[in-house]
Amino acid sequence: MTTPFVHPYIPNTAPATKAAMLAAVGAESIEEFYVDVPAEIRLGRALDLPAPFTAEADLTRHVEGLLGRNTPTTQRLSFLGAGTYNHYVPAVVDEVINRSEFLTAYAGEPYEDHGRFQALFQYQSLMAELLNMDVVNVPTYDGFQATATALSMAGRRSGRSGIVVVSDVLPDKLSRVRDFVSSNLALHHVPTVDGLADAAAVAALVNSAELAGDVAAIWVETPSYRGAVESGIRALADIAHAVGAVLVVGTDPVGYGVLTPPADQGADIVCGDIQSLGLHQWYGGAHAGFIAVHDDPSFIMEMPSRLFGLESTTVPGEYGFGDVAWDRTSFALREDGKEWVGTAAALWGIAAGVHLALMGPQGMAELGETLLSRTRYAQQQLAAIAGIRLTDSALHLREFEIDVAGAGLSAQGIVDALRSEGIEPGVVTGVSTLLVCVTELSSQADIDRLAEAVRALAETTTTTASDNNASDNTEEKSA
Amino acid sequence: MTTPFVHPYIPNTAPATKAAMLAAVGAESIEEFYVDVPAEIRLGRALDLPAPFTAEADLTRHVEGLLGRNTPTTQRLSFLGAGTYNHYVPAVVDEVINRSEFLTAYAGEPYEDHGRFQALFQYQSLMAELLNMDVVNVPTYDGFQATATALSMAGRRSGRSGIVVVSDVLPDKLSRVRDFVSSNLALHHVPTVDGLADAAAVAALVNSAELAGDVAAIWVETPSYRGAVESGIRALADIAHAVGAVLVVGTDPVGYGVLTPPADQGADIVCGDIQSLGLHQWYGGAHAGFIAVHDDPSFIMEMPSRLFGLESTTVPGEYGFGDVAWDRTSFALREDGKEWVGTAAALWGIAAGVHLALMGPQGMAELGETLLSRTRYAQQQLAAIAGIRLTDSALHLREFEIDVAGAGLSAQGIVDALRSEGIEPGVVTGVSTLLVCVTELSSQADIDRLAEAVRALAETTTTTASDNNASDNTEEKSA
Amino acid sequence: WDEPLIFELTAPGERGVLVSQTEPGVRAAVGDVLAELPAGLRREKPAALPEMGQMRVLKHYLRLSQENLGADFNIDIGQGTCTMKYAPKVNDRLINTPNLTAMHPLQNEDDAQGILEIIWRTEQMLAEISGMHRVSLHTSGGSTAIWTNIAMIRAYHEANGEGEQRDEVITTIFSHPSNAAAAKAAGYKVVTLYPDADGYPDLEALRGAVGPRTAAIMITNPEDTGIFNPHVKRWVELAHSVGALASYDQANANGILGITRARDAGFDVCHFNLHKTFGTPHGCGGPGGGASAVSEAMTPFLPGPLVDRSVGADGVRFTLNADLPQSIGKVAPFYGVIPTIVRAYSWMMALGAEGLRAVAETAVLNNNYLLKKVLEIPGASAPYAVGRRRIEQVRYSWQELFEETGISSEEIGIRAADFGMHYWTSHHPYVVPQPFTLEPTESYSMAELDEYAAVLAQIASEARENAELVRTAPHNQTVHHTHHDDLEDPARWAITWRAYQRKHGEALAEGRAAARAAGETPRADVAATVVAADAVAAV
Amino acid sequence: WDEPLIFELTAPGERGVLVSQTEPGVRAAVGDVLAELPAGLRREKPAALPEMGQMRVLKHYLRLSQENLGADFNIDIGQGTCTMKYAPKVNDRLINTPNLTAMHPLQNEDDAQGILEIIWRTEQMLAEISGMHRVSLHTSGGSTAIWTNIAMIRAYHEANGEGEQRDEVITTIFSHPSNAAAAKAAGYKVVTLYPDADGYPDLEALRGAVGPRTAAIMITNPEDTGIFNPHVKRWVELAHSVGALASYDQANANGILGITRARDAGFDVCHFNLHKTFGTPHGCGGPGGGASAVSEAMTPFLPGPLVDRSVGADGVRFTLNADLPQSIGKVAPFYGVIPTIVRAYSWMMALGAEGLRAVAETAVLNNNYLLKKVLEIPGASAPYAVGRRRIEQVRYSWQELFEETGISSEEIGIRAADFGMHYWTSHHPYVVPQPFTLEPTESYSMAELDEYAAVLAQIASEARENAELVRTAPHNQTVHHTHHDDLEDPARWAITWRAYQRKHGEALAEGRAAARAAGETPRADVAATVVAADAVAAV
Repeated sequence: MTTPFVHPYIPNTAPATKAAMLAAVGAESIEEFYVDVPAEIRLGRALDLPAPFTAEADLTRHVEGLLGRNTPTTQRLSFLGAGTYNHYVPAVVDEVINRSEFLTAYAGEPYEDHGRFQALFQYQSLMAELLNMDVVNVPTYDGFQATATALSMAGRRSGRSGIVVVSDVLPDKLSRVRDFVSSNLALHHVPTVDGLADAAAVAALVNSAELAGDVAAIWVETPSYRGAVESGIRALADIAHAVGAVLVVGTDPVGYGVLTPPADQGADIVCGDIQSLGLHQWYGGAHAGFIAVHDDPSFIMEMPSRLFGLESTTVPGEYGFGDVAWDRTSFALREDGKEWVGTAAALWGIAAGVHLALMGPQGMAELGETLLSRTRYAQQQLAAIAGIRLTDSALHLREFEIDVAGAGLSAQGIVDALRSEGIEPGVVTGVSTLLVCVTELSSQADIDRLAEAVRALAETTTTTASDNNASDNTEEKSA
Repeated sequence: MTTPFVHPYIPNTAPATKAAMLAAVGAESIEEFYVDVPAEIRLGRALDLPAPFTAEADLTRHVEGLLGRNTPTTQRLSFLGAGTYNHYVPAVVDEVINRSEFLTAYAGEPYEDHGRFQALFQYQSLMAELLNMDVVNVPTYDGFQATATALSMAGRRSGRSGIVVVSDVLPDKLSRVRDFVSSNLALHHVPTVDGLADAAAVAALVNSAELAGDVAAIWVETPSYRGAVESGIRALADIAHAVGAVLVVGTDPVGYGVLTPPADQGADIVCGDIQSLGLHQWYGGAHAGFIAVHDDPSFIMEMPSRLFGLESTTVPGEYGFGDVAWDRTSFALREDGKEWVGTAAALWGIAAGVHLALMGPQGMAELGETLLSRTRYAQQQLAAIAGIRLTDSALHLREFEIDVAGAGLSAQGIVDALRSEGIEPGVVTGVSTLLVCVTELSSQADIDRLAEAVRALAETTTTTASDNNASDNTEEKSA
Repeated sequence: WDEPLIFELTAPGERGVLVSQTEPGVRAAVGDVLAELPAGLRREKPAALPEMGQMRVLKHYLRLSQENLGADFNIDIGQGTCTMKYAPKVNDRLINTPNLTAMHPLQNEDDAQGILEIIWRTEQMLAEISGMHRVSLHTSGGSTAIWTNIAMIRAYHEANGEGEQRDEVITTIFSHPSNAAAAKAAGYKVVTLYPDADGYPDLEALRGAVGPRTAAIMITNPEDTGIFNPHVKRWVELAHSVGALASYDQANANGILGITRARDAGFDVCHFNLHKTFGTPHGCGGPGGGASAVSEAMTPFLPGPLVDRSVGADGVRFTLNADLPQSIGKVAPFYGVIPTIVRAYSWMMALGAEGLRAVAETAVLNNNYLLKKVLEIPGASAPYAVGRRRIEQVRYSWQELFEETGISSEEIGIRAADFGMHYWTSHHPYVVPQPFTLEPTESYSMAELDEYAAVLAQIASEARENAELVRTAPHNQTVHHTHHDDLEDPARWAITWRAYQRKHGEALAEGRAAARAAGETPRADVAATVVAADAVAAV
Repeated sequence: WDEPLIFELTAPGERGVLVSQTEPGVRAAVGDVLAELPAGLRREKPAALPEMGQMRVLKHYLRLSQENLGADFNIDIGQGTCTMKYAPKVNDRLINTPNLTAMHPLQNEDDAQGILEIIWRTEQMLAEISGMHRVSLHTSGGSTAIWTNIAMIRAYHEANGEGEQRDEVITTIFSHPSNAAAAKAAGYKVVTLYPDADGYPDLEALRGAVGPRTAAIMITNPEDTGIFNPHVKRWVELAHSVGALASYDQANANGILGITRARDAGFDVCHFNLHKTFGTPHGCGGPGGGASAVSEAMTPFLPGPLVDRSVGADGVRFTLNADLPQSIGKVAPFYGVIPTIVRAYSWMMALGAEGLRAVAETAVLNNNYLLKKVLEIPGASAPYAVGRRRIEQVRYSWQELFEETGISSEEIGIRAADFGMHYWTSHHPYVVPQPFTLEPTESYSMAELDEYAAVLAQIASEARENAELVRTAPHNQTVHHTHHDDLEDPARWAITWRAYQRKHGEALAEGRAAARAAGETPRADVAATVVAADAVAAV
């Protein structure tokens, strides 16, 4: 271009300013600043990028056009979960985290960023009330990381390497944990029975010759990958504690308005994701991890994340905030800190704090009850369809798995068929198994609609199947 | 309901609080506060209103469901104008006016609401630069009101009752003005010639026996109802001033990055709407009116709106703000003030100020040029279709009228036919005339698409018509 | 923040936003449109708008926003008669969708069924709340709704051939000033009645005022004093008895929702402020939203078009009806302030009948609770109707304190802002001496009401013990005490920056030079040495 | 504002938001789900969350927001290495659409073509910018992207049977600490090299450190000093010569966009921080967005799934490919921080190649301009590479001023906040004594850079003339000087409000009682007599 490139995001592209600044530093051209970048690695051409939309109106039209090719769950009846959940986000939550002051702040000091410190201290404190534990971290990246770190903490603290995995874990989460701990820890799996931990088998393994004395932690997930709420946490904690190990519970905090927090059942570290507490689905792009422990330095000093604490100031009665035990962190000690700390997910923590403050004890209790009720209702409606059964008999919160083989259907066949009706019925977990998720946003009418659609499909299939003496391959029938 | 009604919007519905407050004031029940409301006018039953959605999630689903029945212009190719225009609104504008501090403030003093006073003073000042005038009001409701008030000001100031209307005025605007001024002023219309004012006829009327000595103002609209830019403002001003009348120019400020402001051509009062300066279309629900005058007390003291002024403070060099000439207003003097002042459209004024600050002189110039170019291009493309002609030869900004009779089409027929293709081609102004609007958001491709669609329709019609020797009734063909 | 005027931030060549450019194909077709402009139409000098990068414009306005005190921040009960209540954030989010912002008012009705239904439903609910027959939402503020009501009354009398005869409108001094002002603007002579000794609207005074020249009575009830006129039905009957109409200003309706209705007292027209009673934000002074509600007899005069609902073979459909031969015509562009209307609809739908009644009851509970708290402050009083309850607000007086200390209500208000509180005296004229009007609405908690009352008590105590502290306020605000005289003198007032530069440019330059000489850094220079003490946000 | 902790605002019975309730039909079908909970699973005591009306929750957090200093408000160049640039508001608005917020990650790919295309396009652009073969956007911060890179390196060596042998990672002291920390967390021994006397990375030191045990070098360039390693290609070659890989921390890439690329210097893996270089907001410390870019040889180890583009009969289609046998597996849920990715995409599309180069060039211009301004302040210096230009930032030192006045860099930072400026010392360890690191990026105007430098000059002058003023800062902030010792003692630290009440409840009660006795109103009481002076927003 012959006209100078001036851009609204780069004020000093204004030609007069640029010239004045060059003159001020005594440089002929920008090129002088790059003398240390040798020619052999200079690009020497313009980057090969698409033509930009420098006018904001044009950019908006372009991006909105792309996003318009999405069809979100507001236009589908969605029963998808498996890690990301469609809970209601109160408007006040979005209002607060979209405030420029919070959205664009970063790493200010406890003085000019008093508000950030207080908001995150409050997040820690509100989560702590929900979980009945005294220590919660500033959020780490996501529940996967939180769990991987929680297990690593158990390993570092004990000097042991054995982790006994007693629940059905979300496969992606397990993948993440496995890679993260691979240098230091070994995972030992104990299969579940009817959806829940097999305490006897766990006890046997923990005390087996193979593992005796080297168990760092027993790892429970509740709700499990399939939504089962673990009822044996106390027993598992006792097994762990008996051998000097700890109990790590990975969980979703959404149910603790009505369910007993793991800490009350003997858990030592509780960890998980807060996406359910005030974050939109964002195509799976809005997660944050929490780690909660008791007020015990042997745990706290193993935590890599920042921990904000309340402190006094020179004014009596005034609250100040700051970092607790800074010397744990990689910011203080580089590789001698615990794992590392970096930009993670603070804003989502503020969101979760606002959400909990809005919900209050009664809101969280009502939410828990609604989730339990709607889950049970959906289980009833689907299991009432001939040939469809639940894959376990445990108590479920929000998610459960159905097996549709008895109805002559495949899981993928159901998904493909219902899609044409605008329904996403769930996540395929096997040839004939489907993971169904309901939240407080799944009304009775929504659930009935799902059940009716599945029933109609099952009946058509059964009819066709009996007509044809056909096999259980239903995919061809589910256009 | 047997459970107490507690609502998030009404904190003191919390039963314990309510009881404590009643006790504090010594009241048995709320009913005691209503002793002055006699039984004869008490409602005595619950209001008959739809069942509410007290849960925010349910409310959201309900309202989003209703709004989902709209199909906005982002999903149509729209050439609709006639008072509300589809200009681009920069994101920063929306960000600023959605700040809680601005959105929820009202009538604070110049101290705690310093920001509001400064933002509106700046709006006045930015508009003043665009218009080259020294005084602009805090926005009134809309351009209709601004014009009605501007004419009333001319009447009050002169003690005369005649208004000479020399342009084509948007019919709705004329309706509003006519009713508003009916107690005090009489409107006299001089038909336009080729879209513009007929200066000779105006001069004749102004000096006629009927009106001589009683003309308060000549009223010009530019761009006119049909988008014509008035080129004779200077001559009209001279005619007005020669008889002691003033020239009132109703306008849209969007073009003054490149067009000469009316004040430079002799206008005394310039007024209009700022919807084009940073406000969305909002189904016609986001308008605000401006009135600009020179720094002449004889005009200023006739303005009913608030006028914010810059003043000194006890700190040298510091800027304070306050109301100029408060005693003009109905707040100060009730019916002895000028018209009235009330809640009008301040937030839209802040929006327009941010918009002008972002655009700067170069942005407004580029916008003006783009509008003139695209308008001319659209005129060319449409007028090139056989049988379609422009209804005048004036310079047009943004809007122009076409007559489609020659192509055997009706205006409504075009609208109905193009609608099935997702195009809103314009506003029907007569049996065969259509008012077409283009903005900077109407790309060349968009205009070409419109022209192609009209051309195809015209050709089909002509073919059919010649086949059938048919009449000019095209509606049946435009399914 | 010590934020300069935006004009002082200009940096030549910077751009805030770039504009969509004309395509080469268009340029080729149309040529140089600027060069071809008719003589005199091409602007000679660019508009002297500031030139700034986008972030700096944003930063400027964000800093200004922090120097402002919205209802979301303070205990906003000090602007009595204005019903500063909670405007729910969910409603702001609901309206900020392309399904509203990108709707053009002249789109085919089929594309607008959602918004038309919301308008219709909102009108229906307001009709039920007022008892009226039909509602128009076209106006964008309360005062213009009042205007619309008097314009309809004028049209009614004209239609009956009494337009000339009826040239007077009667109002009361504690009705909102816009009733008097709008009647005057509509060409009427205004008769203002004063209350009886007890502060109640004076029925006898009305009896003396009405007559064949009366076009209408236009009154607020409860009045700005918070007192409900127990004889309101008699008032209306008296107006009707002489052929006049009765117009009800329901700006103060918040305390009587579901308790009593305008039509139940016989009114012919009334209005609501959607931005007051119905929980929409006030936007620094608009846009609000007005609702004009009318009896069946007045319906033909409503401004148009009206939204009609019909049930046909294809189901329910909403249409715009502009065929209104007796209509007063347009009162505003199109169909009203859509963002306000949708917010008000959502607010009502979040509450329902039970909720609206809880709004009213809690508002009066809060008001009477606050009344008790304020009366406990020595020097404060609530003139009129002593010992009686009030509805939605109370007009108080600091007259005793003023007599004792010389501190005026206005000075107390400025000092209140030092505590992060907004406080307003009252509408003029000050019939109640040293007035202030508090309206706690239903939105504030008991703890917040206690806090506000405690601030007033603190200031009253300061007035006695350290009057100078109050008199020299503000002490903790963005800006210091302003010199208001500047703004009453045409030679000195400056309504725009260009006028200021013209009138005060020399003094401005001198002041800056003096400051610079004194080692200070004037505002228009780099703001570096201005310490944050001068730059705090509003509170 | 003197805003209490949220727990102190509780009012029993108030509600902030109501929850969608179970329908009667559901209740009838499922019975009392709570009563039927298995033994021990029903929570006995409600969670001790606060009970508050909605407006009060909102007000609380809005007030807190005003006590925070975002990049949108200050001249945010004091957090060197963190690239605090303008995050355009248009991008925030573009992402806040149901078309993104309401997308579930396991929806059918046909319903997600828009977001998949944006992910793919963003990856492609970053590949071009880095010269790399393929990019993963799965991580949500820079440090975890660094982790992902070392995890891939580990997987690469394991795949080649050298996993056991290669147990060392080499980094430099002026590379970001997360390189050392992530390597350690991945099981490596960390070797840290120091610069040569001139501050340049020491090639000879590297030559002495590499060997058969070396798994990788992990370095930042330009380093946190702002110095670009002119021998970077030699470094990479040296690593490769012993079979090690080279990992490039491009957190500081902002000044070299379009100038030089990671792959051009031979690196095998690199990462970008989308929230630094690519203009997305920092969110009080995340979520950000990491991009891990790899050479073709490293591509099999990328985390999955990958977004692939195919052209079929039906046109272009984007799909998720999880069939990656050598992949390190998941590094995070699903596909990355979507709001960050879409913002970064929009940012790049607003600028294009020419714009990105202007970003880099203007950033270095600003940096060298500021360097000159700072060096004019007596007491400030820029150690190393004296007289040479820097790229994106400079690590400065107040050592001279400290020796003269005893005022430390940390104290200067606290005082800077009094001027509404954020200022950060530097990463530990303080190799440069009394360090501070300024990174002006391309976002700030010349006038703003002047203003920031003037504040530093002012504080340096205060340090000489009135050191006590600086030492006792803050003077104009939301909060006063804090007692940090509380937070290092396990007996006293309080990481949550419940812990604070348990450990300090008695002292808290005593302090309040004392304050009350002294006529003050403690924070947890009605805040009425707390004057606004204690309650100002952050600046």
